Amino acid sequence: MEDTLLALAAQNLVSPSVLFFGMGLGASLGRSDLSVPEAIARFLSLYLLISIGFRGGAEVAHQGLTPALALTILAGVVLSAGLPFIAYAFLRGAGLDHINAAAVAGHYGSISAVTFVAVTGALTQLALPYDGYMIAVAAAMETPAIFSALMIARSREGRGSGDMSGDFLREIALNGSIVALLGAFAVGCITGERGMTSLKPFLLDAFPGFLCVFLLDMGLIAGRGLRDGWKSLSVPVAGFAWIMPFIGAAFAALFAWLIGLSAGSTAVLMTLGASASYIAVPAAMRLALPAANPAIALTLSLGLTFPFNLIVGIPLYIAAAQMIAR
Amino acid sequence: MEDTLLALAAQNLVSPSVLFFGMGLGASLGRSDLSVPEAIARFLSLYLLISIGFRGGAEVAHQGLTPALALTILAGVVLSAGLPFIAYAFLRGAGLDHINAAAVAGHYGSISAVTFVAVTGALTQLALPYDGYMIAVAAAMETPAIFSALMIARSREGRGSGDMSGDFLREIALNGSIVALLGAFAVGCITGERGMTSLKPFLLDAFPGFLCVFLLDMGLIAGRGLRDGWKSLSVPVAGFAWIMPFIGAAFAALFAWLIGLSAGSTAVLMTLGASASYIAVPAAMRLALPAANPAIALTLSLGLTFPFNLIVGIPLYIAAAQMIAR
Amino acid sequence: MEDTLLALAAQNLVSPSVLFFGMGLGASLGRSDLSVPEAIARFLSLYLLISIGFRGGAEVAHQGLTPALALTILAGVVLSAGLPFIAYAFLRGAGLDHINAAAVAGHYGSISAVTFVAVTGALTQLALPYDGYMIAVAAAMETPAIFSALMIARSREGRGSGDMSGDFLREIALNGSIVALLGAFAVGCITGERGMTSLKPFLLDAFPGFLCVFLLDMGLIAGRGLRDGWKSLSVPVAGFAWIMPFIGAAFAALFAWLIGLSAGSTAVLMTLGASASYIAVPAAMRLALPAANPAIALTLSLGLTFPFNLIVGIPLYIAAAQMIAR
Amino acid sequence: MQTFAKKRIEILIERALLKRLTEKLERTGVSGYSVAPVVGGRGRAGRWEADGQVGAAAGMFVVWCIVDPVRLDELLQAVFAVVAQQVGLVSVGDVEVVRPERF
Amino acid sequence: MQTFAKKRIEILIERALLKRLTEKLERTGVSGYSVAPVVGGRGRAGRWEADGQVGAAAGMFVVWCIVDPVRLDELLQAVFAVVAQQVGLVSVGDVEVVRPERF
Amino acid sequence: MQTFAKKRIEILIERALLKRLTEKLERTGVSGYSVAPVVGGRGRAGRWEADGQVGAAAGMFVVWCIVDPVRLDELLQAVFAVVAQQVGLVSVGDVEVVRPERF
Ligand SMILES: Nc1ncnc2c1ncn2[C@@H]1O[C@H](COP(=O)(O)O)[C@@H](O)[C@H]1O
Ligand SMILES: Nc1ncnc2c1ncn2[C@@H]1O[C@H](COP(=O)(O)O)[C@@H](O)[C@H]1O
Ligand SMILES: Nc1ncnc2c1ncn2[C@@H]1O[C@H](COP(=O)(O)O)[C@@H](O)[C@H]1O
Ligand code: NA
Ligand code: NA
Ligand code: NA
Repeated sequence: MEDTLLALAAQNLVSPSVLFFGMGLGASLGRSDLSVPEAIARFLSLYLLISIGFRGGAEVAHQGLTPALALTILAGVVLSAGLPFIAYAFLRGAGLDHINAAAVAGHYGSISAVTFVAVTGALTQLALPYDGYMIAVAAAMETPAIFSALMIARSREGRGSGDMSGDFLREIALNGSIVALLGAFAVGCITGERGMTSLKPFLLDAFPGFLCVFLLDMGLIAGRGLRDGWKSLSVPVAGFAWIMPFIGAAFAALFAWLIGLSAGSTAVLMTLGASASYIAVPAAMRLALPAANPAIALTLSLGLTFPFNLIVGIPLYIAAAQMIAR
Repeated sequence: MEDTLLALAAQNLVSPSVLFFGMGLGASLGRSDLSVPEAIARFLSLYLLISIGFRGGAEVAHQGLTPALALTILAGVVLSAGLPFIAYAFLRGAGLDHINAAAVAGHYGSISAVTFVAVTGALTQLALPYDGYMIAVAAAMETPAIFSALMIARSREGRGSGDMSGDFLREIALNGSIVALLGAFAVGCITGERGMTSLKPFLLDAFPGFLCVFLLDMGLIAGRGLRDGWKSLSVPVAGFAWIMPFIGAAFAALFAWLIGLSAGSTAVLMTLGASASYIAVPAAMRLALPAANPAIALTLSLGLTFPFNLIVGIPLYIAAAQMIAR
Repeated sequence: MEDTLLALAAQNLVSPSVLFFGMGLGASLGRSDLSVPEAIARFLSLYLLISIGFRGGAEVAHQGLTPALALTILAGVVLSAGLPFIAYAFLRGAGLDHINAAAVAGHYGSISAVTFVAVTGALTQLALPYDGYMIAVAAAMETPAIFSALMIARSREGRGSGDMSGDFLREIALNGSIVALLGAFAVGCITGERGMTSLKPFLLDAFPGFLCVFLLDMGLIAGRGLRDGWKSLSVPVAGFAWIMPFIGAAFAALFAWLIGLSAGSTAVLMTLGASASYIAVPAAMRLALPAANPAIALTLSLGLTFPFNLIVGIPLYIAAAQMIAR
Repeated sequence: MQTFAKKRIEILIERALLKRLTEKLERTGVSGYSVAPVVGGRGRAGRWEADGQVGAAAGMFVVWCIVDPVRLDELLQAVFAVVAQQVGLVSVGDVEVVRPERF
Repeated sequence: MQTFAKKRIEILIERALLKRLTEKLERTGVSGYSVAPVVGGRGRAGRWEADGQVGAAAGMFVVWCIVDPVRLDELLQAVFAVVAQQVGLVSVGDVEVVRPERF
Repeated sequence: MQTFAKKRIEILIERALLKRLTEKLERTGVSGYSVAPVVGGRGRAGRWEADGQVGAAAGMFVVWCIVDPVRLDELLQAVFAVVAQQVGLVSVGDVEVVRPERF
């Protein structure tokens, strides 16, 4: 058991995608001019969402829906909405100011799609099955955290500090990454096996390659963030980025146990709880909490929490999930 | 027969590419901020042209040229040059002004490469063979319509309204999409089997995936067009977008019958006749007929005719082709 | 022997990638508006470097390192540093002015990654093995030529003409293309077989396709260069572009023979010696020798030497290597 | 050619706020505006680059708008209603146009 | 530093017409011009965005040209010969340059 | 709204030199600058286009910087230290801003 755990951690550490992330990080910290054009980075992100969504949908078309789906989505929503309150309390204790603490808290309630990919990849390698509908759970966890962050922000400064107009709600609900993920999920559900056959070379076989380029880019961005952003971080706030994942994973484990999820799905839910958004939430926070400094949240979520989950967290969550799952 | 027809229509409707088009359309009508970067969209369009052209060429290298080739190309040119006159008469009857009617008519004489892909995909699924050189026919049909549109426009307003300088002719003949299509066709002809082996994973296997992303983008653009453009359309003009395809297909069927094409090639020629350009012709019309409103033609061809052909038209043309072909 | 040589030349001439280069060249000389978006071109170049580097690394993981590695890298560095002096003497003799001769000379000491790909492709087709670490040799040959060019430039004009600050050295050493190549090489070394399995569809199978699009783009750029740049070239200077490759290849052959490289590796080293940079060196020259006209070097290296090596040079170098190698 | 004096307002704005700004401009009834990409820069919040960015929060644009001088003040008010809190650098220059009826 | 007064002409133009405009500029003998992308905007013909566009008709550019004031009128004539019928927003501003011999 | 007169410096610069220029600007202590892409143009060195380019030498950018008039000269000196030898078109225009404390 422990052996597998260590072996998995070691193997994750030297997986091509983690190494490409490290290469980007190193290049960026060393001030190399290596870069991925913006249009390509946006395409890679769209590609990953479509691939993840489609595969989840095709999986559901194959497995059918289990009754646990509704409960798991509910658990996801509660986690996403609840974790920001805990994160906020932690961050305030660590000395971060009200508005920045609220903004960062929003990021940690939401999820990271690439971390989701990493855990499912590890599970596949270990031959631990998980439910295809977990991608729908991931989608459901994207936004509730945003509203919690706004509620926290308003609790103190009144109506002014958080815009919650109907326009804002529509923008949140229809933001491109959610539409791409759920749209591709729906296409996968509808076309099932047949769709998978025709799209497999592009969406499945080429996926690890595209993922490596995307992670190279994430490494470059994270390095840039760390280079400029570490000055605005105190040690306790930086510590948050490595402790909060365990808190999120623990609550997720509790819910998973209550629902009775399989070991694989438990590990996925834990990883979702432990991961932090760096694509969808930042935009919402700029709109709603413009006074917050976006560099703080990005440095924490992409520069610290993301690699931590990839290398240390995921093997731990999987090990824990195997012990917890009934 | 009818069963196959309906089944094909149903299957087309739930093919991943049509669903991705629908997803883009929905996202755009719902004002989501989902988007495909311009550089990616241009690359996808280049990729599709190269893939289509290369496969056509490799097919010709394999099958050899049949004597019908010259006749079929001639038929294509006559269709492309002739259909605009019919389209113009229709549109004038529907109340569109002279210059816009001429510009739209030019779009409907020309062809849509993605509609071509859709019909060949359906034929492959039905195991109905068609001639590889049909891609050369498609290329030949791209431009004659442009000149007809200019002649129509000039017929009334004299020399001023349509620029036909040598420069303009060169720009039309060497426009990027024709060069990419014919160039790749030539490479396919020359390298044949050997080229196909090395390029298959990229140009063939990944094709359905790239096509889905392209159609997602087309859906987004079509939705934007419909959102802004439907106000400038009267009901009769909108009706044109769904009736003109049948007129184009009928004339194409006649020519195919006269030449004695196979059922598959007949279906392809009908689809080419029925489809309308939304990539090559708009640029030519901006240069030659600047007074025309480009939004009208784009809304009709991409927003109405394109999905109509994909879902309703192609199954009908195939069914008709099977009855017609000798 | 001669037959194989001619057959290889003929086959190279009609390989899809050379044909796509020709198609781009033709389109560009004919003033077609065909173009590849800048973001895509930059991505393709990144992709090629990652793919080449990773495959080299995976090869080394598989074969292990031979003792000749250190010697071969040393030979590469000497070639890269030495050839510019010969090139400079040649160019001055051909009538080019001091500063432009120095800049062009720098390009010819360095190497072209795509020419490297072409020779390894031809070797694979001929079933002639070469060492995986040759990619590391290629990387080592990228920069020494830059410093030789600066030394040549300074020799006459004193300190002013070539900036050699620490910043400049860092920029050269960490330029994006070297980081991508060596980073991917390291990832390939570390992940070996396992990494190759997951990345094969993207980095290996799709490679010929991406290469074709890249070469189409290179053809477009080369055509643009030739169209605008040929006026600034005299006949002797243009002749340099076709004679210098033989000089570079000859010196490389000598070193290869001294080290005792296999026929395959000899052919690779000769091709590296014969090829000229058109990605990494131009940027360094703009920084260090701003008075040089960049169009001259680009027209020579991309417009003349690159296609020459692809079509004529590589078959000759392989034939010679087979005779030379012990 | 006879030319007429107009004002050119230029606004630097984050991607996340672009839509709000342009909708605001439309509501004030300007005759038109244009948007161009910005790929990097430095301000009080430090340095940034567009390269490699994926989020809808990343990136900036420059929006400019040629208007009649009499409408300038009204437009500035509208613009500052959107950019007040966030980054948004607003500057105004003088230009001459040939076809004054367009603005 | 001593500076010299020049004119800066700025032209918004559709992709389809860009080549004609720049060739026209070259024929008038300007010392140079630059082209930058525009990614969206709104005018009499409605709103548009570059994102996702594929056709050679889609997209706009802004072309600008710094010239000596004495050449302004001639250049405006040339520009309007190309943009008269189509979209093409032309505006002129004042700038100072340090190396006047370039223009 | 009350506005305040500032200067807008605009510099056309090659990709290879961009980093040097922005670092120089930062060292002079400007409050900020912005960078936008240029996709083509023509000058003494002939015509160029960004499309399809891959090298780190290919491409140009326009960098602009809004500064207080009193700092103009110092800034121009700094800029010309970088662009003197290479291409680098520098021009200065007048703008008005609303929040003068930012510059
Ligand atoms: N003085 C300036 N001149 C030009 N652009 C500026 C200036 N100050 C700030 N900017 C731009 O505005 C953005 C945001 O500025 P700030 O809100 O000060 O961080 C910067 O990233 C720059 O792109
Ligand atoms: N007043 C304006 N200020 C800035 N840009 C404008 C203005 N009016 C029009 N434009 C730009 O010019 C394009 C064409 O305008 P129009 O021909 O009026 O549709 C628009 O899409 C805008 O990008
Ligand atoms: N008069 C001008 N107006 C605007 N841009 C110019 C002008 N002259 C040169 N440029 C730009 O500066 C670049 C380099 O100019 P040059 O150094 O003269 O080749 C050109 O490619 C243009 O993009
Ligand atoms: Na979370
Ligand atoms: Na047609
Ligand atoms: Na060399």
